[in-house]
Amino acid sequence: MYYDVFISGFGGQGILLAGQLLAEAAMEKGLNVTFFPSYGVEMRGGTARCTVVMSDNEIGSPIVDNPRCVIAMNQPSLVRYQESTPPGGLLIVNSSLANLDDVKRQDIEVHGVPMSELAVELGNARLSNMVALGAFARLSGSISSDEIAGALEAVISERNRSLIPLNERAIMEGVRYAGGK
Amino acid sequence: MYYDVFISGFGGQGILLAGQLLAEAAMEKGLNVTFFPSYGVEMRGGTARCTVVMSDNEIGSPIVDNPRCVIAMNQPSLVRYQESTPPGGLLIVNSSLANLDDVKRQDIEVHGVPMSELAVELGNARLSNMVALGAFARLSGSISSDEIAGALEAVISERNRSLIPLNERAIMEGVRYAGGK
Amino acid sequence: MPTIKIESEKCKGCSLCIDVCPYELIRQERTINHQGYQYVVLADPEEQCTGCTLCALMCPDICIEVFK
Amino acid sequence: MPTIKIESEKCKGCSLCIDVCPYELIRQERTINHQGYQYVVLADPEEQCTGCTLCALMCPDICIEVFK
Amino acid sequence: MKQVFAKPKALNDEIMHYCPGCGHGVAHRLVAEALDHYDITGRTVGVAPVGCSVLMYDYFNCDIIEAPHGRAPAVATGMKRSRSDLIVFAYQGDGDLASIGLAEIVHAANRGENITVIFINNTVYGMTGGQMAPTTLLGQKTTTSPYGRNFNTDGYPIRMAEMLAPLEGTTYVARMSLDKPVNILKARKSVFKAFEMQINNVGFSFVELLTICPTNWGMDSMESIKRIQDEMIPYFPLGVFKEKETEDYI
Amino acid sequence: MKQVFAKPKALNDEIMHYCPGCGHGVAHRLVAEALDHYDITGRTVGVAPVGCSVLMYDYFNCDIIEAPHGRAPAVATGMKRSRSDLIVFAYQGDGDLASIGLAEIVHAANRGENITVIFINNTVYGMTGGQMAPTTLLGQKTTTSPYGRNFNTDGYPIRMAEMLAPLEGTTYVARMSLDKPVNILKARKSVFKAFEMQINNVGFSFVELLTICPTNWGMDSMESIKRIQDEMIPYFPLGVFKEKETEDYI
Amino acid sequence: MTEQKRILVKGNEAVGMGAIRAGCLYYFGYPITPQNEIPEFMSRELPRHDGEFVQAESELASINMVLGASAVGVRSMTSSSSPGISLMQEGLSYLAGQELPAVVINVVRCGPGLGGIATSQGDYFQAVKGGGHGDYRVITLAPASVQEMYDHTILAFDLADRYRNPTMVLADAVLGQMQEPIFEHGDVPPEPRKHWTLTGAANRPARHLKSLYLKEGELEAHNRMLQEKYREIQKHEVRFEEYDVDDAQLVVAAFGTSARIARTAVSRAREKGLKVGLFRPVTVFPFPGMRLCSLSERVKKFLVVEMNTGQMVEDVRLNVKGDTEVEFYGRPGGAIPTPVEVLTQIERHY
Amino acid sequence: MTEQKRILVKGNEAVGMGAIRAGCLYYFGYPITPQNEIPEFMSRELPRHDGEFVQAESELASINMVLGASAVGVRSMTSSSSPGISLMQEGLSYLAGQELPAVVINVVRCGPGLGGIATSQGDYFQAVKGGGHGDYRVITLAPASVQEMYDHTILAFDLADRYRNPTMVLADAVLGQMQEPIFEHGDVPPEPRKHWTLTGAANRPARHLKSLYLKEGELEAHNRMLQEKYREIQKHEVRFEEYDVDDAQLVVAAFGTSARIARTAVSRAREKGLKVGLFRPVTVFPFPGMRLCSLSERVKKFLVVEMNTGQMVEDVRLNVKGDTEVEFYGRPGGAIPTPVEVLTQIERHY
Ligand SMILES: Cc1ncc(C[n+]2csc(CCOP(=O)(O)OP(=O)(O)O)c2C)c(N)n1
Ligand SMILES: Cc1ncc(C[n+]2csc(CCOP(=O)(O)OP(=O)(O)O)c2C)c(N)n1
Ligand code: SF4
Ligand code: SF4
Ligand code: SF4
Ligand code: SF4
Ligand code: SF4
Ligand code: SF4
Ligand SMILES: [Mg+2]
Ligand SMILES: [Mg+2]
Repeated sequence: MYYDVFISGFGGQGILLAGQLLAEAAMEKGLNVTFFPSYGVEMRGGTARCTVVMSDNEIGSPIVDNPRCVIAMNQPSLVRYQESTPPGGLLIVNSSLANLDDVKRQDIEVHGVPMSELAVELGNARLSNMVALGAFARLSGSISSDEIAGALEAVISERNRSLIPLNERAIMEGVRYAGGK
Repeated sequence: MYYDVFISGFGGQGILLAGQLLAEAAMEKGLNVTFFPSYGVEMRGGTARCTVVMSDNEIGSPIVDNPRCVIAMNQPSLVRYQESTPPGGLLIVNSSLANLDDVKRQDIEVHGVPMSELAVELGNARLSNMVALGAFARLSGSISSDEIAGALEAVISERNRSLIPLNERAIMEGVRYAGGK
Repeated sequence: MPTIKIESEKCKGCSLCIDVCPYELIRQERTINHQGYQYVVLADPEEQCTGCTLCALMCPDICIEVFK
Repeated sequence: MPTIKIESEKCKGCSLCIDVCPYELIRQERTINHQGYQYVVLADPEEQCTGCTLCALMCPDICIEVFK
Repeated sequence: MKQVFAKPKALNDEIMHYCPGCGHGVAHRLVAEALDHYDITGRTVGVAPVGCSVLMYDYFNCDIIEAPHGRAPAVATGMKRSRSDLIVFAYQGDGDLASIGLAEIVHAANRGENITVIFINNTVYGMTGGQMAPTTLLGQKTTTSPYGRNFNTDGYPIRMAEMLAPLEGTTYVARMSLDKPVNILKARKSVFKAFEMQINNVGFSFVELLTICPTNWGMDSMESIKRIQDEMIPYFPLGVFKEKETEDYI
Repeated sequence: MKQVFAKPKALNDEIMHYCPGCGHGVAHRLVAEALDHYDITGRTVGVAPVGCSVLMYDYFNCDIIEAPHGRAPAVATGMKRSRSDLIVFAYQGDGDLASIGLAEIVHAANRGENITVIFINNTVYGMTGGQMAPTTLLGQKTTTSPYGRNFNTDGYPIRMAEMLAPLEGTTYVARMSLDKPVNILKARKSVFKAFEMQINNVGFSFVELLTICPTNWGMDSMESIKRIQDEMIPYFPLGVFKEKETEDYI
Repeated sequence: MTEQKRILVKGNEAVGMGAIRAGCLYYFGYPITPQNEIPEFMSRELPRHDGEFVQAESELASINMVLGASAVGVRSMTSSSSPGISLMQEGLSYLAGQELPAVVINVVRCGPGLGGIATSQGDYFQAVKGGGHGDYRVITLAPASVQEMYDHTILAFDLADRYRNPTMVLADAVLGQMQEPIFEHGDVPPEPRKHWTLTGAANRPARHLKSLYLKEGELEAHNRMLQEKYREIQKHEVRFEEYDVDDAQLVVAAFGTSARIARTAVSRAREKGLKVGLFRPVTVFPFPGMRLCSLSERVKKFLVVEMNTGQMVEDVRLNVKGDTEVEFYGRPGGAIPTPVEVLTQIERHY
Repeated sequence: MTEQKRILVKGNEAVGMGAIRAGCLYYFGYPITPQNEIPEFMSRELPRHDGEFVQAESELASINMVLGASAVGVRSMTSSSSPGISLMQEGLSYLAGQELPAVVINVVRCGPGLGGIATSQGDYFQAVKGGGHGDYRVITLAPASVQEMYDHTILAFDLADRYRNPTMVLADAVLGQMQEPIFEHGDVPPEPRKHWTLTGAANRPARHLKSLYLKEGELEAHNRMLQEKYREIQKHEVRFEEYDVDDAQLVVAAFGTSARIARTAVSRAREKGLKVGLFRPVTVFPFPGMRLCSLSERVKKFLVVEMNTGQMVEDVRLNVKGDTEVEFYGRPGGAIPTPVEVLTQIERHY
């Protein structure tokens, strides 16, 4: 088993947390995993990106040119990264902030999920990252939404523990929108 | 033709000037020449040393482990450097400041010259370096005292030009003491 | 009549101009620009702007021009 | 009777002690020590030294001991 | 209708990479206004530091060089000594100038190099993600003073204007704040004066500007502005610390 | 008969390599007397600079490390932070401390490191053969200011005691002169005080000592002493610039 | 040891965890991307362990604070990235000359100059040939995973103390920034007794730590002694890893992150039936040259892969038998070769 | 040219004379033995030429002042000795990254650490492999006489400007301190027009000099461009000298002062009837490897002589044919091999 995913969006959308959660879940599942965040000067412009690689083998590079899945959480990410996933790859787009009309690829699987809107409906725009992970779990088949939810405790800080149920709900909402469990 | 000489004494005895004069004279004679002074931290202790190499061939190292001639201008120099000249080499000692009894070598040519006393008799203790050069010219046969005296102008600074005749006399005094021209 | 012009694509929505306008003429949009920021606009262009330049002085991104 | 002891082998003949002695009791030798310096000596050990330590205070080479 | 406020010509039209609210923007504008005012853009060379403002060459219309971290005053010295007809300014952050580059700024000031230094004091290392700077206030939490800056282990916030003003080599030393329009106008005057000193060959001029870094202070812009007023200005008093008259020199 | 003046125990019997008259000798003695007085030789570590006093480890009976040129305050910081029970002093020349090592001394002082720094100001680079130091006086000829130090090109003699005293981190800052017995006695008191500050954990203490370098001044010892009095003291005023009371701190 | 839990940590934090596990309670450093999590971690953790975190005024100060701390006998460290490590070169030469143990972490970024903050292996020469002045060597470890960031930090303290020599962990931005699961383990070799530290001369003669030797012949003897020590290190401390080299016709040689990428490429090549292996130096000084030499008796070709313009390739060339071909594939300036790229190179040179 | 007079000058002063002859009127430096005569000479002479002498506060400041001066288009230089050169490594990496010409003189002394002030060739690696961070090269000249101290300084300015690259004269304490007769000559290649300098953006778009490249692929492209330049340098600027190599069975390879000593030894060996030659790299980067390679087709053995523990020997090994034997004889720490010693080695390996 090998799977790699690239998540990109604005700073503040919880991109890194989403990646870390995914990595933690993969680790708890017994997989090898690497999580690579964007860092430093790149952050100034208000963008955030990360890559997660999961495998039952040793993992080579934690940075991947052509990730099997790209999650584009905003318009610039859609424009910039839709090209990187290989033919047959998966592109999950936050259709609340990115225009699906701008998808140029014909050779990949594209899913629009109005992550921000769904999150706002759940009561907090910041949950869009969890919605994204739910959709990812459903669409990639690489890891289950339960496994992701199960790792929340390890990743969410002590004082935010009470928010775990809400996060779980957001993950499920993503699963639901992407085609149901 | 190849000749190398090592001069050593206290700071203030004009060791470096003597070496430079010799080098200048050798150059004016058309020889290749190198002059290597001691420098830096070594000077703090109040010692001064230099090496002059003259040759009609290209010169290799300007520093020489076993110089054909050692001029020891004081007692510590005599003690420390008499060993360095090779068998058959020449050792010229300032017998005013160094004790000839401390010469241990049997296999070299040793000459004591009371350089400081001769210089004082000429009116200035600081002329001992010139006396030394005179003796060296006479004993080494590598360069003539006239050639040395002829280079004085190039080495002595503008405002001390008037002292040239006195320096010439000191050189001749060294020649005289060492066995006459 | 004095007015200001805000380059919304340059604006980063820091709101420093909002706070400083004596007449509270500037407000933040809910929509975002291409940089991803909720930019600001002159709320009431016809009315009270005195062209005092306070908003422009504060703006770190030099997106405000003032006319008088 | 107060006096000083000068370690002539350590002395560098800087003459700072000479200048400072109120009774001009220290003088420089013409001969040199193993370091090559004209060292100083207490000129008149029997007489006026008050053991004031001024000479010793000035000596950078710590060659002067003072007894009182 | 006349335009009474416009982007200075010495800046180009790029969107700056700074965070929302970041003080570098206003500081850039003031420098650019000085270049416009004295009409010197065409003979000015700027020295960019390493820090958030390293990319300032993307914004200014004058020639600019990038200096190694902290060495802008040395680079500026090399330029001005070789081409005294150029106007040379260094633009430095507090980590750059007051920490790693302390020897360079003090010695350039002490030599009285005829250059202008704009010093951006935001009490933090912005570019590297919010570590403690020499100017970080006591008690301030940063990523390397997670329990708040403690004078016992971290020392005291350093006051650069006060350190440089007594040096014989400096001619103009001021500290200004970019917290509100009136102070921005005063700062503008100071920046102008600093360039004027150099144009008149009077010697080393220095303007410290108190600015906000909302990102690394973990505050929004308005809270950040308030922090300047409540915490920074009391410790870093504003004012002109030194101003030699041109006549003193000519 | 009692011995009223003897070589301090903290110094051994080596002949020092310094030139005749050199001020390092007296400075060494004063430090050694302090080590004797507080009986701390056995728990003291000295930091030798690069300069004529680099060989001080041949003379002192305490543990000593050699620091790279100018970095003695950083080395001392590393020691004292790791072993706060040790008494740590740095001994530095004016090239070492005020030129290449300026950032290190100012920041160690500003952090209030609990160390003692003895600063030998002889207005010249002794060891390297008499080049201009930051403390070289205006007009003074050195091998790199052959026409005399000129403020237009070389800047001004730097006053370190005055620069360090205003820093919050310093507790004792003094400048003394080794030109005559009475001043040497005062300097002795200052050096003692500086060590006392450290022993009492009060913080950073600093004593600047004006000394002669006959070799590189091109003067004999007596002329050199007169130069301290006529030229150095007027520019580098003597005195205690700062003295925090122990109680201020405990 | 009981079954341990894996935890997901960032490479830079693993360095901090390893250091504290090794008993290093004194950290001196200056911020620089991409290694800021090391000082940040230390500033949080050391006060809890009664240690000291000092944010130095510069990298020059950092390395010299480490020099001081090392001299009084404690384990201490600094970390930085490329430009900051350049500023430490004088200090490293002093540490080596004074025979002081010290651990320095270089989370390499791309250069030259300010360059960028992306990853690179462009500081290999600086680390293993000696970027400072004079004849000296820095023991240099090249981790390739977050686990090794942790392990090598501990090992670095051990080697530094054992040989009284500065020791560097030559990582890169990828290793510093990525998170991977690691095991924390407890088996740290005991700190040796140090008979040379400056701890006050009570009841013993005073000690000096210096690198200045002015008497005739002294410095030469000192240098020869150092070289003797470096030979000992070369004899005893070489470490490397091999995959599939036994029957390999072509062996890829790579260290650090490049080796991980090459590992994937080598597996894919094997899947395609190519007899390809991987040789990964774990220590780059001492360089595993002897092993390469004996491999070269059988292996036809070596392909060196680096994230630079060709540095370790020289050490490979110096060590393989005279006529062995050594090819190079490099990506400098922050670019990271992909497994596909490396595979293409393998196929090209096979 | 008319018949010229030889004058006796010190190596360090010859550097200053050459620099001024090359039109360098801006000197920035910090004192250190054994090169103090360079700043001292410049402080005396430059004011007379309407130039500027600045005694920098440190070597860090020196190299960055040079960086500034170079950026505005003038010829400028600094000089130092080993520990000071270590402090310049960050600056050198920046100069290379920003493609700025600059001349740096290293009058090498012995190390590591403070070491001593006697002569050494221990900074070879630092100079030619890059003691700073990242992939860059410094053009490095290795003079072997006072005449060459003069000539190479002029040449260094020429090469630096031609290739927009820092250029080092890698001398040693012997060359800096000794006096030899030299000819001053007037034939200095004209300074090229510089189209990249920062001289004010009047009537043209603003220019930037930087080494930071953040956009994807930019820094890699920049690095590849630099490497291309270094290859050009290797193609066009290799310089070396040979004595008696034509029929030599054993060739001694040595640079700088070592080459002079070896020259004497080789002559004596010839007197004894041994077929021995001398190969002296005049440029050590670019290293004359191609020539060594073709020599190695015929020559049985090379004996590398250095005043260090073995540095250039690696470059020799990297370039000679696979099975050519390369022996090494070195004296580190300030010791100078004598012709007799070298002759003994020649006889031993012949
Ligand atoms: C030699 C070196 N050390 C460290 C760094 C990393 N670094 C880049 S910017 C910076 C500090 C930035 O802080 P400041 O100067 O206050 O500027 P700001 O970003 O706050 O404007 C540091 C430490 C570097 N680039 N080079
Ligand atoms: C990095 C470095 N730069 C320069 C030197 C050369 N150097 C040795 S001592 C010294 C200055 C000595 O002057 P100072 O500190 O005033 O001490 P003094 O000898 O006058 O007591 C210098 C520049 C060095 N050893 N290391
Ligand atoms: S110019 Fe003055 S009144 Fe007009 S919008 Fe700006 S701040 Fe308000
Ligand atoms: S100050 Fe400028 S950037 Fe900030 S909100 Fe107002 S217009 Fe936008
Ligand atoms: S102790 Fe006083 S009186 Fe005696 S010799 Fe010394 S200075 Fe003179
Ligand atoms: S002060 Fe000391 S060294 Fe100087 S002359 Fe007197 S005794 Fe000798
Ligand atoms: S991090 Fe701070 S200083 Fe840097 S751009 Fe953002 S707000 Fe400005
Ligand atoms: S050179 Fe000056 S400082 Fe150095 S030992 Fe001689 S007198 Fe003292
Ligand atoms: Mg800042
Ligand atoms: Mg001094």
